[in-house]
Amino acid sequence: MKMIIAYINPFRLNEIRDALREAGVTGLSAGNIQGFGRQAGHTETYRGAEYEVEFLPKVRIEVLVDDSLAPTVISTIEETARTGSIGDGKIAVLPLEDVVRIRTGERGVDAL
Amino acid sequence: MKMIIAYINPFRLNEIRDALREAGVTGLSAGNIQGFGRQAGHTETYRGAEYEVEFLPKVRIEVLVDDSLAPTVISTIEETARTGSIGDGKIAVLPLEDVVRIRTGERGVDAL
Amino acid sequence: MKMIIAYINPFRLNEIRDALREAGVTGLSAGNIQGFGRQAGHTETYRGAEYEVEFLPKVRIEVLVDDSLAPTVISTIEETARTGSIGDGKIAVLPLEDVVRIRTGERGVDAL
Amino acid sequence: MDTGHTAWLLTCSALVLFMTPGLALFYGGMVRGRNVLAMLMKNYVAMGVVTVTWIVIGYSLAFSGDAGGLGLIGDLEFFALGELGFGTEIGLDDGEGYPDSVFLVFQLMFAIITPALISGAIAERMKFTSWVVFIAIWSIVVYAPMAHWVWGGGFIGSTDGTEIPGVGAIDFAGGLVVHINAGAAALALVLVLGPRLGWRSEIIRPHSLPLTVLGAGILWFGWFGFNAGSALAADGAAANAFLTTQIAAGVAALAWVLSEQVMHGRPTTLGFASGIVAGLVAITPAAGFVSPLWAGVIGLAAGVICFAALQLKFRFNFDDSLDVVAVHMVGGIVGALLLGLFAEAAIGGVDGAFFGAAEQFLRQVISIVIAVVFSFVATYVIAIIIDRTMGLRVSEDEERRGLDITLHEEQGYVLTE
Amino acid sequence: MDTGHTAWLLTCSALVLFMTPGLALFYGGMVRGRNVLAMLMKNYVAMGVVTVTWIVIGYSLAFSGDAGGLGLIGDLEFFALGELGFGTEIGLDDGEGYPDSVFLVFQLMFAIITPALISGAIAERMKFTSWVVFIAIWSIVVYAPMAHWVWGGGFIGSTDGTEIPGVGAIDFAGGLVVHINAGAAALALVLVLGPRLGWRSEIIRPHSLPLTVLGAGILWFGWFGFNAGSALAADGAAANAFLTTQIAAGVAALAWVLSEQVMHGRPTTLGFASGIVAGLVAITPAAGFVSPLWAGVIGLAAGVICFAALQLKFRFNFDDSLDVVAVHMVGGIVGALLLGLFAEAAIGGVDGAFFGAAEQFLRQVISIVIAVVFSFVATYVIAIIIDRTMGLRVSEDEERRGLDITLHEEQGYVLTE
Amino acid sequence: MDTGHTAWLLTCSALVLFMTPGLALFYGGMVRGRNVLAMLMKNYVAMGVVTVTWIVIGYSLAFSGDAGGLGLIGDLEFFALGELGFGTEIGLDDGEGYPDSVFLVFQLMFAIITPALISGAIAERMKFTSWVVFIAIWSIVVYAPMAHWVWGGGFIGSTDGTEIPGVGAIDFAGGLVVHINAGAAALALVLVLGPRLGWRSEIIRPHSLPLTVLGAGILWFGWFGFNAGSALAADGAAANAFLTTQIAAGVAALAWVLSEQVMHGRPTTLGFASGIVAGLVAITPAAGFVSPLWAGVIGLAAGVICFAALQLKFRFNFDDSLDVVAVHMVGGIVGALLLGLFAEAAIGGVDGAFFGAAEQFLRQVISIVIAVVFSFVATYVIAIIIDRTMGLRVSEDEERRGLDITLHEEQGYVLTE
Ligand SMILES: Nc1ncnc2c1ncn2[C@@H]1O[C@H](COP(=O)(O)OP(=O)(O)O)[C@@H](O)[C@H]1O
Ligand SMILES: Nc1ncnc2c1ncn2[C@@H]1O[C@H](COP(=O)(O)OP(=O)(O)O)[C@@H](O)[C@H]1O
Ligand SMILES: Nc1ncnc2c1ncn2[C@@H]1O[C@H](COP(=O)(O)OP(=O)(O)O)[C@@H](O)[C@H]1O
Repeated sequence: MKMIIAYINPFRLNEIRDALREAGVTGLSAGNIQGFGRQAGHTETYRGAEYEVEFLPKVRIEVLVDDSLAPTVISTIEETARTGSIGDGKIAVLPLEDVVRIRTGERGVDAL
Repeated sequence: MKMIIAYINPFRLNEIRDALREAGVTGLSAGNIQGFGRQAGHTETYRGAEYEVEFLPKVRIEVLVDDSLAPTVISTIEETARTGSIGDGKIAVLPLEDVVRIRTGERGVDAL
Repeated sequence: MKMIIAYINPFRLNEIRDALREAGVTGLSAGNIQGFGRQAGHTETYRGAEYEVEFLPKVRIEVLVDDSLAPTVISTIEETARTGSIGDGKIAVLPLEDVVRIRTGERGVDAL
Repeated sequence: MDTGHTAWLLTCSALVLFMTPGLALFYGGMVRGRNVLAMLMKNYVAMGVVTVTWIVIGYSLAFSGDAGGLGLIGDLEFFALGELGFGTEIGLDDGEGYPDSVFLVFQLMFAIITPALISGAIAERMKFTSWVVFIAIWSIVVYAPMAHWVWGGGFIGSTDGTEIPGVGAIDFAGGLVVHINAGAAALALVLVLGPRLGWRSEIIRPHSLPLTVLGAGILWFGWFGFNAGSALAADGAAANAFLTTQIAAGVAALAWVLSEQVMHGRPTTLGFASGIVAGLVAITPAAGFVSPLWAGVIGLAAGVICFAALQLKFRFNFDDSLDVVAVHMVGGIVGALLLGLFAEAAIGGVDGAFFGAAEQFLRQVISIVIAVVFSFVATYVIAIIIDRTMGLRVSEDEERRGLDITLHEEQGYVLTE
Repeated sequence: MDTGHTAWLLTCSALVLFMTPGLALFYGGMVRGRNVLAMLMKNYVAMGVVTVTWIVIGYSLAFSGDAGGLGLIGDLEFFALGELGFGTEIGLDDGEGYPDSVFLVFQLMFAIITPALISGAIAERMKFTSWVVFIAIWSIVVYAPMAHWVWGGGFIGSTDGTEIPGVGAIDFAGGLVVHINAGAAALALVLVLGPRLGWRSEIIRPHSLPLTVLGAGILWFGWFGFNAGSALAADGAAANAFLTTQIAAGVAALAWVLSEQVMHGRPTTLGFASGIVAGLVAITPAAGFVSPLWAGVIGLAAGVICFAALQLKFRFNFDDSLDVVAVHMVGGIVGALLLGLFAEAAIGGVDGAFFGAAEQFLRQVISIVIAVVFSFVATYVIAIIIDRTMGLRVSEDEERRGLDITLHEEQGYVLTE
Repeated sequence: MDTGHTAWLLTCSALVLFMTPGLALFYGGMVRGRNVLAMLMKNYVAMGVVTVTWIVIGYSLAFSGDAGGLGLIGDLEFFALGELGFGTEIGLDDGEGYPDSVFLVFQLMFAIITPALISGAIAERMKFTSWVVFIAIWSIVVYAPMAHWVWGGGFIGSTDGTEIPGVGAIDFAGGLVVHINAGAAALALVLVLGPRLGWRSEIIRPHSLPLTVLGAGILWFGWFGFNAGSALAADGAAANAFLTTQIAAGVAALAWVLSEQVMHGRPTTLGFASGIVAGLVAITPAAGFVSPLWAGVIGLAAGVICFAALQLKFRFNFDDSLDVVAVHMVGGIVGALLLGLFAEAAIGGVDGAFFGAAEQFLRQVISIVIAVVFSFVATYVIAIIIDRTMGLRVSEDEERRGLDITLHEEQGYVLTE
């Protein structure tokens, strides 16, 4: 099993969720993060003092999947999140040893 | 060592923390996420426009533990987080290669 | 490749980002979390009712790096985040199987 | 007609209306984020519901001539404003220096905020529809009679002229009618409703104290209309009421945070805001009857005693969520009692015990007992009836998910989109 | 000079000024968090821009003597306040019971809030500089003439005395001049501007309803100045306008949430706040002309009809983001029409159709048509010109990143530092 | 007694009280989220502390008869309100068209907000207890004498009648007494206190500009009470002050954002809000003395000069956190000086240099120098004494964790529970 993490632009979240659902994913978790990368930040000005704010608002999504579904999930995110401009974000794939569904106690692939 | 991640209902957080402490866990980190899963979202209505909001507020906790403690942590979370209704959440177990305590520079199990 | 996660004090974030950039890291993601650990929380009092709030505001940063850069990243975070007092936080190192840059579709080390 | 009086009372009416949004914020900031809109809504809706009940019947029950001279209730001469409703201008009668409709609307604002005050006690768990029904009934069955008794020629405010022996209590701007009334009703309602899930076991914290603090500021501002407007003139009595209001609020807020410092080692912002309200409540019945420094004493007493009264709910185990009993019932009692001591004929025409008229203190005591008992019992009965019929409380699941989503299908804040 | 009238009108002027911050919050809470400051700013800037345009020329176009007796526009006697500008006190002429400068400043506050009302329609996508230019022009070219026609001796308000045949419509506090005017302008501007990215496809939610609810509370409070101040005296007419305002607002809010309950199964906080505003809008033209219970009927109609009018933008596919058309244009029309039925000479000197003067209804209809057509066409032309020259709209990238950062280099909230 | 004057001054007193909550929000929004309550509290507490000091002694020092005819300080006739304190109504003396107690309470509101203004400078690092002690002392030792000198018959406001040669400066609503006084005090206090941790090295951003913008709106609203109320009558002078206030605020806000546009390429919301306040500050001393268009010139100057003055703290390296010096001291000086040019006898009884009385400009200069020096020196001494005894500043750890938790054991926002 894999844990797939993606850092994406916030305004793509709902579409990615819909695409993943169509691809057979039954759940995901999303959180707000501040992203730093190649994409330039912005200037903020308060009473004449200018600040370079290098962090940009991004969303981090986390999907637990069976190995067999992992490639589909990755390509689905890739396609749906891509706008072609810098800052589209990254996908990371981590090994996942086990999953438990709390409600039922199911384990492993059954818990997904 | 393992990194144990759990997506739980927000109102269980304090009890889980207490239970984990009792089980010997010395630290954990918790963040707010939006969860999407089998549990149904809700409708929001603003000036006559209805929206299906599919994300639900959940809490994501992350615990770094020694292998030996991992099973206890998992079962403790399972028991404390369970309400029996859909949306109780999931636990994921990831391999953890190393841990460092910043203050002291300790590594591995000692850093926990 | 590794995913390096660090739980740090919020007021160290900007310095750590600058230090990591200097060390050759091209990106990172940061999120707000509530940390529980050895560091004591605080009391809050509302209309005479006192509450022990055991969670402290921390920042969680996540850096995807090539194996070769990992030790530098760890030691850079260690040095920049350390104040010497309890609550400086922890660094966790996880194995990372793959990375994709969404914009270009690059994979692995090239995607970093 | 006196344009100065009219200008002042119109201004005061607007100020008192503005108190209800202020109160909504004061309360809204203190609940958890998932219940903020439901809290605001329970206050705002009073501005709709009570406007209707007051115009239709409340004003008539409270302020048209006493029915049968019993001193118990108004007659129905002004039912639906009587001849003043459709088709005759209500504004031109100037018997008392200002148009009748000014008095009507000024009193309406009081009738609105009183049930809104109760909403703090039932925060985070009461059904919205039941709340609407509750305040509609309560404003007619509890508020209007009490207003009649005290201000409308009824037996509490009078010493004679009513069939029932007059109590002769005084209440400048609503210690009995507004605060003790709301506080006792809050207690009754809470006993029927029961505590919130997690009360005393979970951490239940205010979600936005800046809202609460702003609300307290608006309340202070609006309260000048409430108290100084109750002089029903732009004159020295209004000025005295204005000054005593300011002093009591300031002193009570200081007294409250000082008590906190002594008991918990820290003064809090919520404490200061609460002290403001406690002082304003306590001076309400007294504002036009006492001199400035005595107002300070009343403020001092209110700050300390209301702070101490916060413990009542823990001692007797009732979840008066935002402390309506401790602040309004207890604060109102403090003011109504001390008024019996400090009132002075040179100020407002009535002497208290300190100025030789010990019986005034007794009158105040009796009036308080009547107000507490009547309001508590009547409210309890209304609450039981609503509970048995529509149900007062949301389901456990709704309570846990929050009332904003479940009752109103809205979220208070969506800050990250 | 009458000090009571003066006191009241100064107070009302302050109240009406306060409505613009209230409106800013009302709107600001409804946009997404990344556009909150841009929304606030588009309202606040009207307090700067229109102050200047009004003092320099707007007041003169609206309220100095009619140029040529045509009933079309004021002469330029008070250009830059005329002799009153530099060096002569403007405040001492007391022809009408209060200083001239009070009337000037009271009217200025109306001139400010009217273009601010429009800003709700163009939320989240209009350039700031273009907005500034737009309201500067609009306040001179659209607002000032309309104010002249209705209130300044022009052909809509008059029945005779102008070269153009007078319409003889009545408008107590700005149904035509303020609300229909702003609403029709909003429609025109939105048609040129186009919808927001993601309109009808994405979830676009209010980011902070507590702000909106507070804004509605401030509006209600300030509206007493708007309507009761429009009596231009502290008298029975003001009192009647005050009372009708209160009743219409309360009833409309209830009617709106009841409609929601029926149509969607849930009353919402945003609905209650919207209903308040709808009621206030609808009673605005009528406040001084109808009796209290008829005001309730107007409120009822406004609540139900404005709620239904929310669907217009979906039916006809224009992104009137915060429903300026449904609330202000439709609400203003409801009030201006019903006034033609319910007005009564005993109250405000004019009878409507129900009281025997059927022609008044016709006059109201004609005035509404003129106001809608003029405002729509003139605004459309202004919008097209600005669009072709400076551009009305931000870039797609700016819209996506949010106007706060891109137009103002600021963030609304930084809650976690 | 004139009921119109009384109505107006009671209204104004309420408006000025409301400015302090407005100021609290204005400042509170500009600090980081972990210090918001501590900021609000430092403002609100002034409403408690100064109410007490003013009633007990401040009013007497400022406004009872001059002690010994020196023009330096009031006698103690009204110590604890003198005979007016306990047991005699203060409200019925109507020597000047309104009850004495109205003047007392109106002036009290000024005495409250002045030290509150200072709090912006010491944001995010000053101990609460030391702040309480500071404002208690400051309101007696610095504010009351200054008020006496300028308004209470002392040597700055008089040309003769005092032993000390009178300066003969004019100050309509508090350019010297309130703004320059607060600004110079802020500078002194900040020099003793030192800069915040991370000043000039870290990003220190406002946590909630909507709060700040709302605060500016409330300030604008309340300031009509401040300035137009200072006419102490509902008359043409009040109307003129009202109008000049409106114009100066609007123009200054525009001037500020235009300066931003030129210097940084972007107009900001915080800039607009700041410009509002700068304009209001600058017109304060002048409101009743200049005609409308000159008020526009004062507003223009204030917007540009205060914006430029923001750089002072970077140039001279003092952490005046929320720019009290740039806005209040500099803005107050702009107004007090230009008043010496533009004042006109036809408006307020005094001519400035442009109207032939060049010496008035000199008088203004002298009065400014005295105010700045006195306030700075006296405040510096008080600050040093408190620093040596109780300490002015929180510990580094407290500063880092935030003052809300460490001083008040509360959190401003708990949005996710
Ligand atoms: N090495 C990294 N570790 C963790 N997160 C990263 C890393 N690099 C980029 N990110 C995340 O991805 C986002 C986009 O990265 P960026 O370099 O700006 O653009 P792109 O992915 O198009 O090259 C960043 O804002 C950050 O959240
Ligand atoms: N495959 C997944 N990957 C990541 N998070 C998931 C996944 N499935 C569920 N979750 C998280 O767990 C929460 C509960 O899941 P849900 O399917 O609603 O109920 P249950 O766990 O009872 O089956 C979700 O809201 C989401 O946060
Ligand atoms: N076992 C753990 N799992 C996850 N997070 C942890 C763990 N232990 C500590 N943390 C995180 O590190 C932070 C600091 O830990 P703490 O024990 O207080 O101090 P120190 O790291 O100096 O020993 C905590 O607030 C928490 O966010």
